[in-house]
Amino acid sequence: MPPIKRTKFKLAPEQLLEMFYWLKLIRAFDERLSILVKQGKVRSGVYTGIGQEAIIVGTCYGLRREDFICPLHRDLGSFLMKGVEPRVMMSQMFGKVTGLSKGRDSALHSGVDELGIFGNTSMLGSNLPVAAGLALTFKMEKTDNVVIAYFGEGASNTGDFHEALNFAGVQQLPVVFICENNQYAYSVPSEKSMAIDDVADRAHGYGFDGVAINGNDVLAVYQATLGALARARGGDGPTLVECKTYRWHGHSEHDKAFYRTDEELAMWKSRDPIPTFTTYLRTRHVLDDAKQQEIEGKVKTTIDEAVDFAMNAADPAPEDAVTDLYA
Amino acid sequence: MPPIKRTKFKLAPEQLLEMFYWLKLIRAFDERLSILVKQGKVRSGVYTGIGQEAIIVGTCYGLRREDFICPLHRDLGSFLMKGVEPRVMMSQMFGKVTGLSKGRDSALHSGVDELGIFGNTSMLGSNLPVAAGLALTFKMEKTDNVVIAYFGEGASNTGDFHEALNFAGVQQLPVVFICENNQYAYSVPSEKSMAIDDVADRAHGYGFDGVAINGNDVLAVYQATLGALARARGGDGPTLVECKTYRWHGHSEHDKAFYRTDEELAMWKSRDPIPTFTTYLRTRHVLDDAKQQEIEGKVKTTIDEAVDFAMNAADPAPEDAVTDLYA
Amino acid sequence: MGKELSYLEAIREALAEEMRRDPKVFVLGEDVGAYGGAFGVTQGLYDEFGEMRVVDTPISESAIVGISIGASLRGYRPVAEMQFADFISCGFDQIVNQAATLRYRYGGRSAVPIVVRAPSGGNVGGGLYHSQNPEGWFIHRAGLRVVAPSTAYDAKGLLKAAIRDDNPVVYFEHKYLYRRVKGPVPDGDEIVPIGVAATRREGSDITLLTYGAMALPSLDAADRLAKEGVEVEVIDLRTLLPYDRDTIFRSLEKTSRIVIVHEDVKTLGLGAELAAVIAEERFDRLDAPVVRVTYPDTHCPFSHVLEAANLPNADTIADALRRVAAY
Amino acid sequence: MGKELSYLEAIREALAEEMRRDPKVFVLGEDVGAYGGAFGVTQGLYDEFGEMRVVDTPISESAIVGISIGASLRGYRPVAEMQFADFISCGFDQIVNQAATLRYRYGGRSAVPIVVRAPSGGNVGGGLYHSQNPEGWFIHRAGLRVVAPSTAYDAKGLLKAAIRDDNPVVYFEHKYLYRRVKGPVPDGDEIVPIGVAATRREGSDITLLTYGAMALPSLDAADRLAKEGVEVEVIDLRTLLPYDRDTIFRSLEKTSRIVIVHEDVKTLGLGAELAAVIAEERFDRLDAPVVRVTYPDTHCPFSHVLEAANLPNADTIADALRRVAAY
Ligand SMILES: Cc1ncc(C[n+]2csc(CCOP(=O)(O)OP(=O)(O)O)c2C)c(N)n1
Ligand SMILES: Cc1ncc(C[n+]2csc(CCOP(=O)(O)OP(=O)(O)O)c2C)c(N)n1
Ligand SMILES: [Mg+2]
Ligand SMILES: [Mg+2]
Repeated sequence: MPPIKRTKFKLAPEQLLEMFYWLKLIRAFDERLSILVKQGKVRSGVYTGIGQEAIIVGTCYGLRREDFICPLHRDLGSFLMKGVEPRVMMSQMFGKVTGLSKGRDSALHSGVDELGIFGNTSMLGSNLPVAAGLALTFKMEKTDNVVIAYFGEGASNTGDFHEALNFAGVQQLPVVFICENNQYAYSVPSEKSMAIDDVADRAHGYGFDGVAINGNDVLAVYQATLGALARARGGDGPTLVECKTYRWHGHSEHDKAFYRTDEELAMWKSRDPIPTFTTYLRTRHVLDDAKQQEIEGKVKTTIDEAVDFAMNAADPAPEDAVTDLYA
Repeated sequence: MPPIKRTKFKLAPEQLLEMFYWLKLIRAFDERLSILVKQGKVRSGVYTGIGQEAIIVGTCYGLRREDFICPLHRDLGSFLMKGVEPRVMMSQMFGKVTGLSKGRDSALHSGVDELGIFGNTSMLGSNLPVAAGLALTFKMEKTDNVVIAYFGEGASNTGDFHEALNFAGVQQLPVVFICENNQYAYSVPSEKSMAIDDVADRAHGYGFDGVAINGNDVLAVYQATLGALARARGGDGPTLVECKTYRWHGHSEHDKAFYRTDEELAMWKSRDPIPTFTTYLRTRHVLDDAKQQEIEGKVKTTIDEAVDFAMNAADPAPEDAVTDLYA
Repeated sequence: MGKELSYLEAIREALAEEMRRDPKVFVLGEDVGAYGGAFGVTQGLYDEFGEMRVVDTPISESAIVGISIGASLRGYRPVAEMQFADFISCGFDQIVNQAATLRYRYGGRSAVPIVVRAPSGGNVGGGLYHSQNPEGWFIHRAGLRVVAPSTAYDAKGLLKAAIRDDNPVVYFEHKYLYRRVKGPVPDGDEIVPIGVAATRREGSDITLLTYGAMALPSLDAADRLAKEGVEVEVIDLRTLLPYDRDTIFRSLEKTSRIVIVHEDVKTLGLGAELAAVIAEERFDRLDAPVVRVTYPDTHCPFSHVLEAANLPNADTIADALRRVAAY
Repeated sequence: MGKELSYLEAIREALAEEMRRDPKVFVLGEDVGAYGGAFGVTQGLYDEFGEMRVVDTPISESAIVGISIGASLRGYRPVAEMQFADFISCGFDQIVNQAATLRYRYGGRSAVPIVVRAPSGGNVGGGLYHSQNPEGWFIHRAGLRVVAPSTAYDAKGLLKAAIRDDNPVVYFEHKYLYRRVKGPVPDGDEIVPIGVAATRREGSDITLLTYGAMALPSLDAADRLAKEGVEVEVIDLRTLLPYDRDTIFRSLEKTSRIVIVHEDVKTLGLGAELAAVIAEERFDRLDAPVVRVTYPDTHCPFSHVLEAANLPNADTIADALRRVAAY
């Protein structure tokens, strides 16, 4: 595997604080969802990305509105960063008319073309050919927009993964493939679903580079993504960036995750991306108590408001069960 | 890519002559088919492996009856080596009752469980998961039987390829994957369908070794396969052996193959596996004029007899269009 | 026969008993191992039978089916689990082309005794990709058998029959019934034969044909109609391919009226075939139109309001029965 | 309108004209580039439009469809070619789950204007995997449109309509008709609207519903019946989803008798739905059973004897018409 491209970057304090805000907001969004499930208020399957936030923040932070993302089920945060209002996203989880699906589905199953967000089906891996198709149009137009496509290490075992990455390699498409390797696909540890350590190695079978990085370090993710984005925007084709991480919760909120040890979880909790980044900001005097309180306050207000909005929003009308099927 | 395993082997003169016979027989079988198509006598799609015979002979020669093969469309010769009589195989091409399919289909679309031959559908790549399933049973039984699964470089871009090789890697299955890389998938040259030079490289994404070898050298193929077979029989899992080769005819007998140059074809004809091996045998005094004539005579008789048999065999009865569907 | 099991436990018991009876029976799928499956169906099997007979697979539906087919050719009887029936679309080719056609193309010389278990159906808030009823696609494919039990008794008995059947069987188990339905189950070697419907309620005025979860509201509706003086004969088809013509036609002799209820969509749901066959072969026996009560031609929405709007229920079924009774 | 084109040329002309009209239209598939497609349908397009609008793909049906979907979300109108309709099973999930549901799950805010061209049908000696008529699976999926032209005129006009339609359209072009059928074609912007059947022959005694290659023997049979004094109205459905209820019901008003002819198998072929709808909604208009003349419930065998035994033809259709006339 080639060494990680060390792209130089400089982020202004406000930018670092913005990243901090996103980390906090995304964490809070998922944590609230988890509570809402336990309260029986959200009935959707909820697959939190708690513990994995650095990946979303690090990969989405450098994106333009025109760039497209193709998220996976743990990536609701990427919808927010790409411009979906928290109240809309929360409505989506409640199945209300104010959600992206107008109640037809929940979670990631809806997108916004104008914001560059593709909303996938549940079929793992099936977002990747779509990502290639989006990227193909950017190549056709000779723009320097890009597509970021996310997938779990488990999904990297699907046929669609292979067909999509191969096509992207052949066509040198402007797409960055982000593997969120959280060690498990539902209950199955990655060593029982692939005989390799790094999903990044698969990139070489498609003629482009793959790198494995610390997915819990938001700046490392940002840096690796920057390099991959630069390559893609410059017409040099795809990159696979594998972010090693861990999900704190079960596969879904209904999964007790007996298949892993408390020690393993504790070890990974000690690598929580948020405190790490907080310390980084504090030692550099970008963040102080006041700023942190202000940001945490804003996060709380935003989430509270989103939940209120969603809970008070209307259910769809029964008649709409059969509309919006055909254009 | 790791170096080709240099497995030592010694073949007795009779064995070398057997290999020579198979090369000749398989070539003659396909050449006759080609003529029969032009005469309008065979109406099946005919995809000859002319020019690629060293792969089949080199890979099948070391097999036991219990071992399984999962051939691709150019591998009718492997049916013969695994024990299907030429007259039965020829009947298969004519769609006669005496063929493996009893007229239901032609070519590779039928198998013989007792001979360890799997007959695939047309869907490229779809034999590879089946190969993994066969190999899984050998592993379950702790026998040292193996499966050999063939695919073209074009088929290595299918989802089934990926899912099958990944599973074989995870389970360390006794299977040898043979890529017949003849540079083209129908009209599409491999550089337009994959951004890598060697399909063998894909093996590393599945946790096992891949080697690329000269597919027109029957002894090189035999040697590489021996190494892979030994590994598989010893419980050390799969190997991908990529055999570089070239098909002389068009994709099918109806394809004029305008997409390639005369020079390219001439270059590859100069690497014809049969004369190369003939010279080898002659310089080692394994083969002389008399032996060669004897073998060529036997080949001709066998093919003539097979064609006679097939042409005189009965068509299936119309009623059988709907039988044999359910057990 | 004092023992009562839930529908889900009945499936599990069938698996365990068949695995004890026949060492060639094994299960494979995602999370079926130590975890016991997404719904817990395979719980305990891993402990009893070990990892070579309870095989956790990567996320590779096509390979899961293909591997099953390969193993079946060596005399094994694999039971593959799709985590949700919705994902069967990812293994579609292996089922409809590889499994369904093998015996035919082999001229009757082999068979594919696999079972594909597919947890199907809505009314569980699963949304578009966790609620599907894909049975229609498989009923439309010759060479397969399709079953869909509605009671614990049939869940067990039909699964045993499916495992022992020499043909590929797609076994639809309805998620709504898993824990909501309980009842006695067959003992020992007793099976529920494939191809035989069950008359759940006798009646002389209308024949109601249904299967799966719709058996419940259908029986409710029949009870209501009884209070209104209309006796509805409720036939639970249990096997969808081949469906039980004799039982249907025999009932029609009595009633001369047919209502069909299913959760699959209307257009080319099984009801279409039943109605067509009846209109074709028993035209003169019909005193009223054959009425279908089905899911509308749309997808299964997440919002409970929308989902409820789409699902047939005792009210809509009773209405249809009244209309037919009054015709 | 002096120009006559073959069915195949008509398809090609539709592609070329639409590509000239709208720069967002492009084609993709295996061998569609310089080679011009397995059947020559895309010949000339590569020279005129170049490799970015006539995209040769790897052998990756699932990706071909997924890429098309991705491109369509950015306003493109991809026309994907399956080399044979049979291989559509390998791209099944992307069609039935990704494409068919996107608009619904997006709450109507987006659309998937793709066309999947699928060369279908038998009577060409193709055997099990080069002769299939898979339209039934797609008619069974809400969110798709399905068309199947039988004349050069419709081949061109329906393809133009399909390309301009904002919904995913599966376009079945019958291989038997490619060079056997010739005729005038629409000019310029004229299209054949989706959802409208064509009455090929007027008649007052029996309504015959058909589509695709079966239109030919159906018209022959109608001619024969005319000589016997029975006037058959032959309706070519052209669009299978949504089929043209109005035209069907209007004809039924006249004839009170229906015969349905298709090459797809009987069980859950489109005829089932048509028969069911008629029996449900026009029960009292029927003077005879709705009779289906279809492929039997089996696969398409290679042997011409077997294939001929399975295909409906003018004799079997005429027999059915006579039976219905005499009822
Ligand atoms: C094709 C398909 N098969 C199975 C599933 C069921 N499923 C949902 S998530 C999941 C595990 C995914 O693992 P991974 O890709 O590593 O992502 P993670 O959940 O770990 O983030 C499974 C098996 C699915 N959604 N799609
Ligand atoms: C899934 C699938 N897609 C397309 C085809 C049509 N097809 C038959 S052979 C072929 C080319 C195969 O190329 P390769 O795998 O390299 O094998 P080769 O013919 O070169 O030996 C194609 C596209 C097919 N049989 N199956
Ligand atoms: Mg994971
Ligand atoms: Mg090739």
